[in-house]
Amino acid sequence: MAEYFGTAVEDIFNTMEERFLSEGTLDVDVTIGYNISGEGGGNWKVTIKEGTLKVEDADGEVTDCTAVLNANAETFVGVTLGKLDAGEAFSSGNIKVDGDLTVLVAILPKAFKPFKPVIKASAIVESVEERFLPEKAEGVDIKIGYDLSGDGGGQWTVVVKDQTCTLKEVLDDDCTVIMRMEAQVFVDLNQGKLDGGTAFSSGQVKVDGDIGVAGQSASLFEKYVAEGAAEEEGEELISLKCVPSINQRYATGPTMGKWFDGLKEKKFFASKCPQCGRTLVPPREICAQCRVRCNEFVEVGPDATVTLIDVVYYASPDPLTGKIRETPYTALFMVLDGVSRDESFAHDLNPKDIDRIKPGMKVRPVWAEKRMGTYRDLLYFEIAD
Amino acid sequence: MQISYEDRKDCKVMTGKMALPNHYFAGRLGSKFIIALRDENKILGVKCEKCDKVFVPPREYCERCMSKLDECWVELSNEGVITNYTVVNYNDKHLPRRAPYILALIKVDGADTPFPHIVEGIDAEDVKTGMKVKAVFAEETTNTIRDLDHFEPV
Amino acid sequence: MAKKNRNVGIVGIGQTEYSSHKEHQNQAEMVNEAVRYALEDANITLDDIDCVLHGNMELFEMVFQPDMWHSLGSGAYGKDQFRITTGGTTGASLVCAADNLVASGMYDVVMAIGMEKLQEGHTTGGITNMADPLWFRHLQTGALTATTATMMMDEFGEERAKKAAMKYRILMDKHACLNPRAHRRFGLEYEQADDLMNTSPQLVGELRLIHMCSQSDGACVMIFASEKKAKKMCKTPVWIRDHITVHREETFNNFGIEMPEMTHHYAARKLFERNGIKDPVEYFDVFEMYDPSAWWGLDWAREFLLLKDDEHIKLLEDGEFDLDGKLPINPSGGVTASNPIGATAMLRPAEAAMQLRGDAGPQQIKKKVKHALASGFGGTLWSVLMMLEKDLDWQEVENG
Amino acid sequence: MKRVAVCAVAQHKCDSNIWHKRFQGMLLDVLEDIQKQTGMHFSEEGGVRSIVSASDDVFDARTISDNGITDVIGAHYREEEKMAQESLNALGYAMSIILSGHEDVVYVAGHCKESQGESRNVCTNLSYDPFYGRAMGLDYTNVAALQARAYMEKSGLTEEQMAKVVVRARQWAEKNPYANATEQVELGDVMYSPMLCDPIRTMHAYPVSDGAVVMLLASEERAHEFTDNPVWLTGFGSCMDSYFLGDRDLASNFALKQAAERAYKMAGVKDARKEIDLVEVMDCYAYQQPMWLEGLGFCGDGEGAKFIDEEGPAKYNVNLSGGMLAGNPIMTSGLYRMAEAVLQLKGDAGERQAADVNRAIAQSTTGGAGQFHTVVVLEK
Repeated sequence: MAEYFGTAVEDIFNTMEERFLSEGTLDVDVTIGYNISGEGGGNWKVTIKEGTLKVEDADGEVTDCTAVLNANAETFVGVTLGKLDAGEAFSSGNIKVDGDLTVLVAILPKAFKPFKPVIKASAIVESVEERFLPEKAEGVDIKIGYDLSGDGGGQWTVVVKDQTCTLKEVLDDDCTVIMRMEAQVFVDLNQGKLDGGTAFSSGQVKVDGDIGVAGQSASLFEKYVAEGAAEEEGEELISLKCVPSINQRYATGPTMGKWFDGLKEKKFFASKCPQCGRTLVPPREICAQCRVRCNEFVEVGPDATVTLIDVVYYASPDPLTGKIRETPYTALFMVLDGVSRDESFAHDLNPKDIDRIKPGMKVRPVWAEKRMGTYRDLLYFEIAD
Repeated sequence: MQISYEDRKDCKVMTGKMALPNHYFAGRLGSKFIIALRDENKILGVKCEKCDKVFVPPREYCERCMSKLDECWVELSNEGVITNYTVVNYNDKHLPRRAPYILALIKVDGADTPFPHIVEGIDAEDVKTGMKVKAVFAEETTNTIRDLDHFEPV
Repeated sequence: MAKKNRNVGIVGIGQTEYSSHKEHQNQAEMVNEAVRYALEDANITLDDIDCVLHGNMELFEMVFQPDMWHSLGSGAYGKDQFRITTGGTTGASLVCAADNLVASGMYDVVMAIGMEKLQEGHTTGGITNMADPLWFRHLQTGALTATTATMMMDEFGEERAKKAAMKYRILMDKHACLNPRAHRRFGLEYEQADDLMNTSPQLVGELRLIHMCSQSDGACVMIFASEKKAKKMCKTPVWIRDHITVHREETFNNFGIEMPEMTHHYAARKLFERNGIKDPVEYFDVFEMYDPSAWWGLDWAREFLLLKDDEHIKLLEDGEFDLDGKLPINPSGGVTASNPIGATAMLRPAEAAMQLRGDAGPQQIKKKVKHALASGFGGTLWSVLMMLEKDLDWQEVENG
Repeated sequence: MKRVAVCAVAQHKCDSNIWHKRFQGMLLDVLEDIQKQTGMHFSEEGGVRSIVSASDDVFDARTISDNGITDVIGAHYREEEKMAQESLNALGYAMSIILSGHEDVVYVAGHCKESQGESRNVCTNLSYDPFYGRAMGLDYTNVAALQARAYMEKSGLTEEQMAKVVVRARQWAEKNPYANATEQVELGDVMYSPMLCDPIRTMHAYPVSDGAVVMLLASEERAHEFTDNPVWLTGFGSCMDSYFLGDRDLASNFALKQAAERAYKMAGVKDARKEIDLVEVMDCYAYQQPMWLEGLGFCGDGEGAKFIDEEGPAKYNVNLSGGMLAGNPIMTSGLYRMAEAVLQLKGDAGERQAADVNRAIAQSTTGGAGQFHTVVVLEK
């Protein structure tokens, strides 16, 4: 099976089950399509619905999902292992996404534990010759037998003699010691996840022959590091995550105070410049052009004419809650009835009008039921047909 | 209609919050200093050969002669002397202890510069400049200088 | 405007690499790295510096008065110091401030530091906090808008506008690939344009991920000296001829029926008027423009160079903005390649000055570079525009 | 060296809770005040084209907070640069804009609302590095307390002398329409007020304050267009001390002495005691008044305590505005000091007017325990 950075594309999908974080996806209902081209690639469809996960092999190209990711095998594995910069792969088009980008950026990190490269027992044993430490094997003349069952298992003999080490693909019967165990137990022992003593005493490891040699054999080899795993950094670099937070009391002053009073009565108040007649929405204390205080208020709108439309496909997660605004949504730039010619106002559009809205159309405000004189009183604008 | 300024009836106050997530990095020198506190319960300083001074906490360059300091580490004693102190008598969200607590400048033996830390195990009235204190290290790490939890009288 | 009191030369430039992986340095150490490079470049020591300028955008790193802590790296100990911040234009404002301070005679040698360590903060959250907390902050989600893209597609047709914006972006990437300090270097080819136009993820309208500026960490430091000292210190000082800053009112409310004159256009008109520059495209040999996105970069070329209709697009299409064109834009790769926000607006005059000195590196323009234009952008369409010269041939000033 | 004129100043009354105005509202009030005084305008030909603002994003809780005030300081289609530092530094920079010949007229505007954030100590704690300073909860109050002890041990400053400083500040504040804390206190009230951060008592600390100050500067040639009673800015100097508290002798006044030396040199002042008629110092805490006066050269090292007993502050017209102890915001105190000095030199200080004031200085500080100082010299 083709491997990139020591990991096959398949390993990533096979470990999705054990890496799944259901508590992170209780309010999620998405389907993600993966079309991975190149050697070792394939098509998968992943469904995450209220804390449950379903990973299916798809025979052909996967299309109708919340988001579909297309990439070649090497880029996909490289980005998943963190060996390639996701931002660059995205920007340069090596990874293409159809549909809702925010699913990948915000939901996936919460749905899965980061992928750790799958370490196979066979990979550990087959690398004994490179990891052999001759200086540690002075006067050592032993044959170590491995009989590992299960996925990635197999039978081998490691011959250590005259400070040399050779690996045989077969289990000799005249070994100094033979160790029999599940392949995964052998991996956990080697990676330090499982303590030798407990593994032996709990019967997970059976040793035939010289038990002393079994314990001592580990010191003859350098620690195995999975090729895909991020290399151990030279030195530990300390960092501190925190959220400095300062509560604020924002004054509205009379001008913005009048604006919020207006919202409570479903009205838009603009401050009017006594010198140039410009109407400012939301109202401001001063006309920036004439540098003159604007005490006078006029009621404007409520309807407006759309001048420009921004359809927003990507909303960055809220820095504190991580919540993402449902996309796509539309921001409207509009001229409220009765305002001066160069003053525009901006607010959201009712999502149901997203396909019909065009510059030049008339729109009207939609108000919240209960209004308290805050920004929440004005929900959005909709087409006034 | 006009705004009224005198009776301020149109004026309101909207509560809000300014808060953003931050992820600070101590840098190579800072990490070595904090790891020494955390893992070996040791206080390290850096020495400027030219000025013949040992600085705590460590910094990459000597401010006076701009020579690089990141190779000459010095292991310092866990005991030192209070060179200055105050008794913090107010409470606030950023303070490490409830009031009243003692914030002091402590020069550990072997260092030329004191650094600020907390003194416990003594009443505020009895603290005096010049007192000998020793370091008490924290159980839980916080990745900051508070891996040294506080100083207490010797 | 009164005559300049004395001339000011750029004698030292120092830049760190721009990346988003500076876990090995804290903020003061990153500043110090750029300070050391600048002192080396100017071939002087900290003792020669009279005054230090510091600038960044506090809420990205959430440090109050960071110049106090950064004095560990900025070398401000025992010196005069100012801290000037104007949002995105901070770097350019620092250069203008340094020019004013040295020209005034109050200081002979001034060092300006622009820095940002976005990795330690939250960029989008920081930018969203720019808006008024009572109203606009609840509408805004970061600084992304496609109004310029929409207006350009209306004016020049969708196809031509989208192709031009993508050609501009790929041109910037080609320049960035020559710049060893640039943060993002994709190695894009013009053949990829059509594909990228449709596949690069859509952010807002036709503003796509590929068009957007990056988020980088890094610091840029420049050293300025009075004419007499500059000539003694450095073989090729770069002279600051003139600069102008134009701000706009608090709100983005200029999308009504009549659009007001763009601040960039106003700045260019005023600056060129008072310096007798008739045709900027002819006069300048390089333009380092603060282009936060490919759309804005292309649109603003028309504003800054006082062009009309589609002249700016023709210049792009005819390759006049390339390194060997009539007026190369952003040999450094521009803001889409590196964007350490506090330093970004200083990168522009810094890279322009290196072009004038002839030591800009692989991205050095081949033909003679005597006159440079550099711009800064920030706030609600704020603009800083400055003119740099290779020779002191525009104004005789006795007490240099 | 050409000269720069301060044509006029306008101060907003300081108060501990200006809840009924945005900071834009405060700035608009003082803009109208100074427009009335000087006929100042913003036209492209001959009007104000360059503005230096002074504020801080953390206290304003807003990124690029000078973007919020662009309209009310007249910066629409004009040049504006923000001094994100103590406001007195904005004076030095504005001075350079005029002396460099870049512009002839500069409008300086500083504001700060300490009551908007939940606590000013939380804000100043953010000035420290996250791993050593912030983790120890350092802020400008408890760090000042460390300096107070160091200075008291060096100069022998007593509780009673500190109380005298506060009582005197309140006496002068009562005559200052712009001061915040004006109710009179006795020595005993101060000496037995609860301990805030030993040895600083609650009455030793300046009250939480909101405020704004604006000034109009002009070149020597054009000052007459705006005033017939200009005050001349003749000296400016500032200086930075070390960041780590341990690297400094907290009672040494290292930075203030250097800043004062440079400002005096530029203004041609040889001996402060003989040549300066009025002093405005930024005394955030009572111990700082005698200490800063030592740094400025009005008494010898360690003699600040004696100086208080010898009525030194009265002799040299120190803080006739009531000073920082009467309550000004942290980022704008420098401009409040400047404003008093300008009014005194113009002879417009009303009840507080001192006799024949020809040369005055204003001092301000920022950073923990006076890490950074700024001094400005003004003359009639």
